[in-house]
Amino acid sequence: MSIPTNNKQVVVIDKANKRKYMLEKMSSRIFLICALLSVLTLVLIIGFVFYKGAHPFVAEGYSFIDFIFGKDWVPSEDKFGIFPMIVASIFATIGALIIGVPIGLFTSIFLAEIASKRVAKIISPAIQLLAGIPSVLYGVFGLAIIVPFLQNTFGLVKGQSLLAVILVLAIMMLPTIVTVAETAIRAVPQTYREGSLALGVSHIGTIFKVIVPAAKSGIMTAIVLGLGRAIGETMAVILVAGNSLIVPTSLTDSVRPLTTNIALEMGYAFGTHQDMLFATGIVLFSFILILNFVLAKISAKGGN
Amino acid sequence: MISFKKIKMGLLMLSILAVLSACTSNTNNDTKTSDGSNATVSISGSTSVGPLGEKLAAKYAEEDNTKIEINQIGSSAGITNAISGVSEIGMSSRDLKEEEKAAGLKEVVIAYDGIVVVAHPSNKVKDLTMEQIKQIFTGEVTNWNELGGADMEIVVVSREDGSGSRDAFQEIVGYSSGELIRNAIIASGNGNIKTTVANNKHAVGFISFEYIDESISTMDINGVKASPENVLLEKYRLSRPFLFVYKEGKLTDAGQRFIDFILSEDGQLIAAEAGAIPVK
Amino acid sequence: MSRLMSTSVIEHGELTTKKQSWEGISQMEQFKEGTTKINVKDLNLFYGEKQALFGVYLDIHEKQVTALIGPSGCGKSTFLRTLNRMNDLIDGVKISGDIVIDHENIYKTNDVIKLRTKVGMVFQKPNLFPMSIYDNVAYGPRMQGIKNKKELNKLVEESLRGAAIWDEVKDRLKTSALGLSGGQQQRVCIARAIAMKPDVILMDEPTSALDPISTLKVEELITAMKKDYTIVIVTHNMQQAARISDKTAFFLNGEVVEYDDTDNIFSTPQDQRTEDYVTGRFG
Amino acid sequence: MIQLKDKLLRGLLWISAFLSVAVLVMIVGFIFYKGINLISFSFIFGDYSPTGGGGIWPMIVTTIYTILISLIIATPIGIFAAVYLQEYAKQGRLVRTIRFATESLTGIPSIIYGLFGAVFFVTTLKLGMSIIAASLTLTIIVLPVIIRTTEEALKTVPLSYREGSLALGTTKLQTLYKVILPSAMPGVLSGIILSIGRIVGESAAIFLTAGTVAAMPDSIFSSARTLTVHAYLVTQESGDIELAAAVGIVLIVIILVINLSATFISKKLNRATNK
Repeated sequence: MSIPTNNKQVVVIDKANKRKYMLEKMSSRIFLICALLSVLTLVLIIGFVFYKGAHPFVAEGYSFIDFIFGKDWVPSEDKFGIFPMIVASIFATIGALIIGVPIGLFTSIFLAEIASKRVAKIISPAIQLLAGIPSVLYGVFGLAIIVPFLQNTFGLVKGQSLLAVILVLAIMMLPTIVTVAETAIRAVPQTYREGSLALGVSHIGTIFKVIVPAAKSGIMTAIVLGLGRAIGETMAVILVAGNSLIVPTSLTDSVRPLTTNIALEMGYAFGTHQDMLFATGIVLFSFILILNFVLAKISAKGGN
Repeated sequence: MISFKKIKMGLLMLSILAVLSACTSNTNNDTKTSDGSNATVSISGSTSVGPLGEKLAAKYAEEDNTKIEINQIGSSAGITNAISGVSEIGMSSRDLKEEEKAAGLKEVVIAYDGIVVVAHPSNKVKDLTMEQIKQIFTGEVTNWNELGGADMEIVVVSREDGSGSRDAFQEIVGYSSGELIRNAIIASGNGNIKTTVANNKHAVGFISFEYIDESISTMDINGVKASPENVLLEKYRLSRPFLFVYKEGKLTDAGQRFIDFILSEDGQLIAAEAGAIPVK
Repeated sequence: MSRLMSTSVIEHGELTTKKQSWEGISQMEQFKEGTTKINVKDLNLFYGEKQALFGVYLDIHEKQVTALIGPSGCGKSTFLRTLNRMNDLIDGVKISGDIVIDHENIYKTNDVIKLRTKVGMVFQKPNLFPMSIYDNVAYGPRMQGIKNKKELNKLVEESLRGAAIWDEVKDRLKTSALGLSGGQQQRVCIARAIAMKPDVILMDEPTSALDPISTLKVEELITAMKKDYTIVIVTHNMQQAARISDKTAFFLNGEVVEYDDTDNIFSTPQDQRTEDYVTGRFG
Repeated sequence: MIQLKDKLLRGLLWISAFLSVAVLVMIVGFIFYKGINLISFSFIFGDYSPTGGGGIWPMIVTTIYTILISLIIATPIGIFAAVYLQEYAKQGRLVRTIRFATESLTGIPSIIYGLFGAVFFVTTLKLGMSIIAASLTLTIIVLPVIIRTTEEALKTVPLSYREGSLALGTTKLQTLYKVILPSAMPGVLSGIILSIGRIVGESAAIFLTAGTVAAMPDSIFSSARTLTVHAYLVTQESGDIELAAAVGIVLIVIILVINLSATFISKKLNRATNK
């Protein structure tokens, strides 16, 4: 039995309603256009970056492998290898992770579980303010305080180094991780706490055995958001990284992460050099996509 | 209940405010211009030529209200913008390359500028030969004691790839970007190099004459002191032209008037005061 | 009281609609006794592939309270929402058959506004807007284009009086409607519907979220409103149906098992299934 | 043994909290310590002078310009797009892919937007290095933020409001701007406030699209420096940490004002809707 669709017999609609229907149709058109427009910007930016970025490999026969694993980046001599930068970005992000996540998580647990209401009321908004501070100021702080500090206390030849970048990125990660993780921990239902405490488990035990596991997916989101900000940071890093084109072997080597390379050279790059910077953008973009994918998988697996 | 009407009114006010402020700042400029035209000359390029350009533009603004826009983004960027038409005039602190000339760029030398090798004030080394400079920047020499200084590792500080000062410096000293020592610190901008060197006793870098001050010590080359006089006498070879480049036929008369002003007496005086070397 | 009964016998998997006595009665005669306000002929409704209403024939009489009863999930609410095309909001809903209100097939016109001004609706949970009591009741008329302050004030007062809540709210019309009690809110919802001057008011279990006292107040209001409006009410509460409705339709698995005067349905049900349900043998 | 572990962990909690607060105090303290003596009336409202000693008023005006222009373009488009995705579009796979795309767009580092803006707006569209090029780039940056927050806000509006309004014979549009949007307003506003924060803090994207002209912009087509770009260029060009810190103070004050007004507005709105 086919499902009959009732045919629209045009009935004379009185004038007032006609204007309303016209308005209705027009407004839904406008909303549709806006949605298409935002999708257009989406497609435009992703398309443009991928088009420009892939051009040298597709059209001009540069090998993507040399691009990824090449050690020399000398645009004037047509050498485009970003391996040192990829390693720099990865080391910097992992370093920042090792320092930023534990401190960030423990602080968020402190604020959510240990600190008195009054104390938390002062510290959380202050940390949220830290998240709002433009990253350039972290760079200025890094250049004026962290770099000389590393240079003098460790007797280094130069303060600009991977360690400086790690410290700056860790500091920048903190507010994002603390705010997001704190909300996740506070969202854990009170019954979980009472259940565990009722079994005679200490407050600390409850926190680490019941509450943190329960807020796992929220904490994961916090970490990945913090990571995303660290990987994408540019201006703060340029001032403290030293920007030399070597594969970092020790914490005291000066490095040039991917984002810094784009910012440093975008101003004057053109032709293949500019395309190679877009290709660097693609590598960066795929890092972020992998991160988002991991986040989606974790929070999905996290269930609640 | 915050009705949507109030929000709409708010947004409306916001946009009117923006449009108003946009045109008010326009109008007060129009009224002042003597010859009625409010042409804007967009200039972009070298971070070495930039500061001189801004000082010249500030002086020029006292008598003619053509708006001079100085964008400091590096020599090659200025040249690219001049070719692509994004800017009317490009500023370069290095000679044009063949393909840049081929793109139809005309050049005008507005001044000369010396480049000086600088080190931390506490550094005992005060004089270097051109060969020694090359060895430092290519990594053959890595310790100050090989140059008569203290037993300290050398930290090389260079400019980013698109900088005119770097190209000119490398050309005169005689090494290519590929040969630059790998762990050299790359600082974008003369100011950045100066602060890096001023805060690190191991460091050595190079800056334009305009940026010399007591926070760093300047190196002589083969016994010749780094000074405008020695450049004019061709005894100090580390120098390069400050160029204004523009595409054939793209130069507006407002742009031409600004260049004439620069090459005039007052213009060259300002260049000298800024530490550059006058053309005349 | 002649019985207009539609029996659609369903052998599962294959729908056959036995033409019932309906055809025999001429057009004129069917309107004679208590003019029919809403005439539903062979109404089928599909949520995508799943069919929810099977060949419903129903005549709802003007200025009477018609109750729709039946176990949950039997399609009575779905049927109610077809009468003011609220089901259009749901993706993938397909309708076949005819619903005629005042000689106009409501699915043949795309002037939904006119339909919904004529057929008002009150929902299970009071859904007043986060505005003042006055703005809530005046919302509909304002949207219809009535701007004149004096006219609106009169209309709001009339509607609130019509919903028997004027005395309780007349001195705080400007305060937020969300501050009222459940029963009061529901009556303001009714006032809001009345303000549109509809002919028909649909009520989807209007008292199931209310306490007994408020329920009684709403029921008295409904009986009082009978003289001005045709009311169709879906309810779980059989006593309520018995108390306030003139006609009752018993829905089961998406079809109308029996439709008759309320007294007949509750005292002498024709169909065994109606009897089992009415006597509470199955939920 | 348990007691020891507990004490150790509790100690760690206190230490990390102390560290975070210490970092906060150090950074904000450093910026105020270094920059405070430069802050003066003439510094904030004075015009810029290349020979130093000038004020930063042109930079403040440029920052305000970028905020206003980006919001005027992004807010309507963002809200209307979110309305379409939430209220009109069929919630099929297409809408879900669009949402995932906007989600990942919010994660993209702003340097890539700068890259795109520098080529697309500056050169291809011949806008040149200008405030409008930077603002358009910023619009693309904040658009996904506004769309996501508006959609979340629309989700919080109960379905019963929509049904209540439609059942009274109003059109979808009337229901939208009379009932749905007003009660979703707190969420929408928080999205806008978030975007302002991002615009003010942005430097990488603006640096490549608005150029570095340190003067009062004539119109939105002239090149100019925002506060954050100025702070960066000052550090890079002249190494003047004090000046950069002073600009930092102004930035922190602006961010503080935005955050406080945000909490104030959302409190007021929340009180208004469910009073």
